[in-house]
Amino acid sequence: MKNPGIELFKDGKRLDGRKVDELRPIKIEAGVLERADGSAYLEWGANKVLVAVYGPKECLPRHLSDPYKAVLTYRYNMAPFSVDDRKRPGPDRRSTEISKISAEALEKVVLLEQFPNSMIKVFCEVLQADAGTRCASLTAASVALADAGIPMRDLVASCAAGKAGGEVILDLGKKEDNFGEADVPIAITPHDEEIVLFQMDGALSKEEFQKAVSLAKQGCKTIHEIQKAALKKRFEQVKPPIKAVKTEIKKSEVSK
Amino acid sequence: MKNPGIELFKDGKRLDGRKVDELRPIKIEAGVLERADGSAYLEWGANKVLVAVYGPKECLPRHLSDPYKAVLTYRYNMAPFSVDDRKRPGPDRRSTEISKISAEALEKVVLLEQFPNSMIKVFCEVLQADAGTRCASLTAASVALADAGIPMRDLVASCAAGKAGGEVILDLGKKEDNFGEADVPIAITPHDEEIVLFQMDGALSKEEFQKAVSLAKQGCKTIHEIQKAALKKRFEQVKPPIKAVKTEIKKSEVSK
Amino acid sequence: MKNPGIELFKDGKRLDGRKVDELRPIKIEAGVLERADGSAYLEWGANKVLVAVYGPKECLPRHLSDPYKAVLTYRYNMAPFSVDDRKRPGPDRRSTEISKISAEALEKVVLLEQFPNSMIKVFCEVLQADAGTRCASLTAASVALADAGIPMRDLVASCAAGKAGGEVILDLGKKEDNFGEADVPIAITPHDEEIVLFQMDGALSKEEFQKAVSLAKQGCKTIHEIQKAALKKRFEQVKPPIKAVKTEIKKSEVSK
Amino acid sequence: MSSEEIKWEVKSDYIHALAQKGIRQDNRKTDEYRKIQITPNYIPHAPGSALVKIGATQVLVGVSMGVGTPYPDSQASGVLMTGCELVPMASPSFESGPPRPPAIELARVVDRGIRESNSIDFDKLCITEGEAVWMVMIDLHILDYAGNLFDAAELASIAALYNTKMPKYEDGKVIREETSGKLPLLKKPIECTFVKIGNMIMLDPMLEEEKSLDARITLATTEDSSLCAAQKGGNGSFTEKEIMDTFDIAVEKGKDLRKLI
Amino acid sequence: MSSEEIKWEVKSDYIHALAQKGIRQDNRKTDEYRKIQITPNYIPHAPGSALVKIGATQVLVGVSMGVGTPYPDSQASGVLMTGCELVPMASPSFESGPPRPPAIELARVVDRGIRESNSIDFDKLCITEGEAVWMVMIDLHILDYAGNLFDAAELASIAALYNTKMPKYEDGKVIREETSGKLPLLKKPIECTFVKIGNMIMLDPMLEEEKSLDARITLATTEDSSLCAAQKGGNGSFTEKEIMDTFDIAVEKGKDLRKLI
Amino acid sequence: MSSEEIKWEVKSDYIHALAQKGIRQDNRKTDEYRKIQITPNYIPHAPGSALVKIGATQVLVGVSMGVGTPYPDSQASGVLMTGCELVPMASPSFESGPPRPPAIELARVVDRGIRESNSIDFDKLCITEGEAVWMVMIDLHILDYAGNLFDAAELASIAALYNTKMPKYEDGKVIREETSGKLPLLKKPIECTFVKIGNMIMLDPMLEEEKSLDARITLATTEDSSLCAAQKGGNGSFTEKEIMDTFDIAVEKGKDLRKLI
Repeated sequence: MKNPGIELFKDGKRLDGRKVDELRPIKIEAGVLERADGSAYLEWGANKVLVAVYGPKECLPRHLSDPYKAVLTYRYNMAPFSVDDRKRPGPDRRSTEISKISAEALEKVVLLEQFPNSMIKVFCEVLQADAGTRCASLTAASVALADAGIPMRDLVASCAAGKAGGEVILDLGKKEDNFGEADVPIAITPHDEEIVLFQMDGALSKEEFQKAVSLAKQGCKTIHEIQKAALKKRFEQVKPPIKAVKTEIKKSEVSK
Repeated sequence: MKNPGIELFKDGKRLDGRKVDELRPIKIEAGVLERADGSAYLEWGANKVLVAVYGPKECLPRHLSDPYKAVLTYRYNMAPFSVDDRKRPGPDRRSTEISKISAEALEKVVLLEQFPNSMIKVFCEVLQADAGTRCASLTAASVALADAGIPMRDLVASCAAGKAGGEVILDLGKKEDNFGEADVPIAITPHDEEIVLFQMDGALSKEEFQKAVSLAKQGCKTIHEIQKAALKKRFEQVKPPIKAVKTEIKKSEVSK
Repeated sequence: MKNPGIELFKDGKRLDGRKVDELRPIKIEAGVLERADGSAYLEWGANKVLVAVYGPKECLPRHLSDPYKAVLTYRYNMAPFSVDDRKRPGPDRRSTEISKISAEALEKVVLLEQFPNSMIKVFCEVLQADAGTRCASLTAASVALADAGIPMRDLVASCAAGKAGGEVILDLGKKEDNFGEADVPIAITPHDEEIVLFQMDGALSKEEFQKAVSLAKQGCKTIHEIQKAALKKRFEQVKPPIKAVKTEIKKSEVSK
Repeated sequence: MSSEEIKWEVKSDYIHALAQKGIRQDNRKTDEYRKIQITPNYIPHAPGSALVKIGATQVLVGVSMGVGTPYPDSQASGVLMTGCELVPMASPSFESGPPRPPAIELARVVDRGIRESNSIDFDKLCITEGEAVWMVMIDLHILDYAGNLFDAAELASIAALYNTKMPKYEDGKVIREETSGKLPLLKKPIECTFVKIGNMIMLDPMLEEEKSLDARITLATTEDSSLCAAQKGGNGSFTEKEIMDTFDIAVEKGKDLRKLI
Repeated sequence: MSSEEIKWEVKSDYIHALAQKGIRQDNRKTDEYRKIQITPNYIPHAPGSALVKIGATQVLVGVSMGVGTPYPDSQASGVLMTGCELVPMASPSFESGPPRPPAIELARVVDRGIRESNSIDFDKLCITEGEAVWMVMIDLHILDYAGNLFDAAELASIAALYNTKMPKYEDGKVIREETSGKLPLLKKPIECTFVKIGNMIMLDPMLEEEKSLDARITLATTEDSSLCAAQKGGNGSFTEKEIMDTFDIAVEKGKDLRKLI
Repeated sequence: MSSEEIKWEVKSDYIHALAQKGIRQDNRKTDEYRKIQITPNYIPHAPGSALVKIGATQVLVGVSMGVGTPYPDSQASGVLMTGCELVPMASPSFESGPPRPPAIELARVVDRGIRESNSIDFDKLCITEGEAVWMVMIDLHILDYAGNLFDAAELASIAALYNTKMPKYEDGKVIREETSGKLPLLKKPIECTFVKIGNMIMLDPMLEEEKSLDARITLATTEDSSLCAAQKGGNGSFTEKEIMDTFDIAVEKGKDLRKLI
């Protein structure tokens, strides 16, 4: 947010040719992993994010379990090769913060009270990072939760708006993020438009701030449509044969 | 203990004007924290130490509990800004050793056998360090334990003597500690004068050593008077109103 | 394995005067530690290795226990002063790997199924390292297990062969290891000649590889004789008097 | 369930019941702070420090100054680092050990308030471009946790920065005994934290309110009434309108608190 | 015992029973791989990368390039580092945290295959002898664990190395935006992993076979049909003859797989 | 309660009962050491080393030599570092992992004995003032724990220092194959450790006595009969007179033990 000297607009358009209220291309695919109970793969601009969901299952270690509801854990992680300078593996302060607020956003929609003493685990891997990875991860995570068949009140759709080159814009690209004036990532529950994730840094007047939040909400609604389409496509698919074997064995267990 | 060339006496007096058997000014206040079960704040020269006590309460994790007595833990910690070169947060080897021998000293006086399977936790934070912080912390800790209402056989009073500039002196200041010849921190139970903490480093003949231990014991007795005065003042105070609210809620629990 | 320019043979003999199929001098002594349930000390060339065995005893923490058999843990550790450049204490990736494959080799011979919910711990300390420490440790470990009276199907004998200076040779010395072309450490159960540990790195044609494995197996058999001799000597010894006291106290427990 | 947890469950029911009637346990207004006390220079040996009490909450902040190499992408700017220990003395629920998510969130939100507002004039902290710059290290030391650590920690940090003395730097060495003036500062960002309990939104949550919250929002504003940092927490949600309303209060309260420093 | 463990016990009995009849759960031959898919350059922003699927197993490998100081005993050679995270998404049994023994073994066996075969021309990675050399950092990222990570990870690593672009290095700085050519490579080591279940030895174990194994052996071979790395695992054993037989298969399969890169 | 703990409780009762009659389990006098064996140069490849046995207790100490930068406050002096691993082989109660408080206390007390007595001539370990000095690294490796680690570790450390050979240092490099003489040493500090059980104070506690102790005291003395380091442990106490009495014994025993090195 420190170098407003860099040109972020050319001929009234953004560096990548987008309009101020235009999202980068987004692609979501549900059910991409074998072992996980639910999964989703998302491309958003050059971001590539993979999410796996496990659970609900027994909460271990047990002293973390809650007799009233399932515990939801969220791990946002960047692969070492996802950024230009290799990132040391393991959580850092930034990823810990993102994991915390993302978990809180999902807790609003997942029907945790249906699974006391259980645990639902969400694992997000950022494979290639290109600004907006927290929004991309959270968007993919709610698709993966739905793919796992976990009951939810609503999806969570996430998107950022911000200010760059003096303009309030939707979905900041990498240079807009690095050299822009402000970033406002939010997430909403699309049906009632409640804000479940909200952060801001930079500098915005009240008017700009209102405009940015409004723009980000619009972005979230568009993303919600893409989420629904991905899930629709997934539920139309025939389950792969190996999954069938799994089910059989489960049956034999029950009959024991 | 390596630069005896530095002048530590001027006109027969120590650098800060003290006599050889004189303590720095000491101030103790009990009951300074809201959340802790007991607490004490101590200023000793430029040392500033805050101590909180929690317990007796259930010992967690349970495998650490003792069926015969309470477990007492002691954490001596220096705030990062307490010393000139910022100290990295977290325990180091020095603080681990101090914590161990301080806990052992307190175990002699706290009636641990009255609270089997319980835990008593003592947390000492050195906010500003100026030589003698282990003695300052232990002195404040026994006041905080008394403030918490934990039954004790006696207080523990702690003080160092040592040798600097060729003289055996009481309560070494920072330069006396850095450039002096020996340091002998001790702690006693004032009523029977038993020595419960004892360390020494430097170089002392038997005669000097005897003189230093004797001087340190005298210092501990003076400190004991200050400890008692602080506790007397504390018990005369009216409890703050918020504590009262706490109690009410506890009552309503009981009536359930 | 990178500097084949260095001379590793002189006048048809190896640097230390050995023939291609000759082991360095090996000495094993069982029962060298007081506290451990079994122990062995081994010298192999300039390698010095000490092994202690504890167990079978209750598996702690309990969630690691197996209702069908004992859990065997193996810790291969190099003392900081065992190598030229002081090694930082604690496990590194190399020692973790060696510990894993050594445990797997011993699991083949120890009658773990006789001790459900128990734990057998093997601790190997490399005190002086001189090439071949994983084989030396594993060889000593199976002697220490026998010394502890733990029932086994067979001993495990371990030895490396490899290629250096263009020749396939037995039991690589330090320079042969550093500047040779390949290293093949193996371990066998001597009675049926099954291979329970096997690694290789470097470059070997099939013919060379066959020759190396065959040579290493021969080495293992020789080592097996030394293991047996050490155990025979141990069982002929009179138990030291302190052990007797231990037993008495155990008896008094039983009579309670 | 421990007796501690049962106690908090009962308290939480009580706080929620009060909130439905629009009242707070200590009868404060929804936009009222508890009593605030600021003691600047509490640790005179440190370059900068301040102790802030908000009600029974106590946060001590120390500022250390060092010299290090700049970040590769800003070779002529000083460096800010903000660390936080939820010292176990401050609450029965804090534990020794490396910082956990709440401590990390706290440190990062305080850091963003300072960094994004350009509170510190980082350009003036350059000693030799690309080689040596001043490093400002803020350590948040939580002494007594009775609610609203965010506002107390930010206030204490700003107060500590505003009394920070720069050590001298000569011949490649920091001379801690001598001072070369004040830390160059530009702005005083002020954080205001609100919690939502049921449909009631209230400023400066005390401990009982924090333990009962549905959602939490922190807004940091600067002298020019603009927003420089914000953070939502908790598993509840806010409407757009609610956020805009807290914005207005944060700007007003920011003006009052700024005068205290 | 958890229901998960009971499930695997039942499956293991089944796999063992099949093995006695000489058949595999998916009817593969003992020396047959599952379907292999290689996607080179999967992470275009990284210097090198490849995604490899063997059946349902998915391993993503990224190669990063940096500049550092050489090892004291090889002052004119580049440095290779291979790290592995068994990312918890890949299996219910993987956990967050520092690498555990299986991840360390995997990374070290992959590393040895590359290092001992002289796959990378380390001498060409020297910039200034004794001072600056290129560091090749391979990160194994396991995405979906359905058996035989060793072969998938090695294959992905070699595929990633073979599309690695060297960044430019000028005036002591790495310029990531510009490329100075391809990573200098000499060989394509290929790993083949076999498991032994009862008396049956089979290539490319699927998950159920790996969970039922008595012993495991991995052999890495190069273009000239020689062995460059090997590793036995599991608490079972092999006879000398069995090892020699797997050697022959590994050489043959190596030739086939090498063509895929 | 485990059978191990019950065993020690029974033993402790027995030791206390003996102590009341003024006798020790092995009939030693109160100021008598168990048999002491010192094997200097036990690890010939290391610059310095010694194995010390006191009764069944075995401690191996290795000394490593390196070159590093001096501490800012003593630019012309060598550096001493003392580490300790309570290697898990030495006792069923020792565990793998980072050093715990007893290991840290042991290392620090041994370190203080050496450091405070000026045993090492640190001024002679300066290579280039402010830039390069010798670092003496002492590693305490506890092999068999049968009581009184303090005295065994200190004795082994002094014995190891007294056979330490300095490697050569040329052109900024340590040449480990060549020796430039002996480590410059000035004094032989000797530690004597006593335990108090009931009212009886005894030198050189064996394991059973250590497990039964009320309090422990260690005194390190030098050739000139002066005290250079001391440490009290345990949750019991000593009177001033008791400490002065142990001082006299420590000086006498120190003279005897010093001859062994």
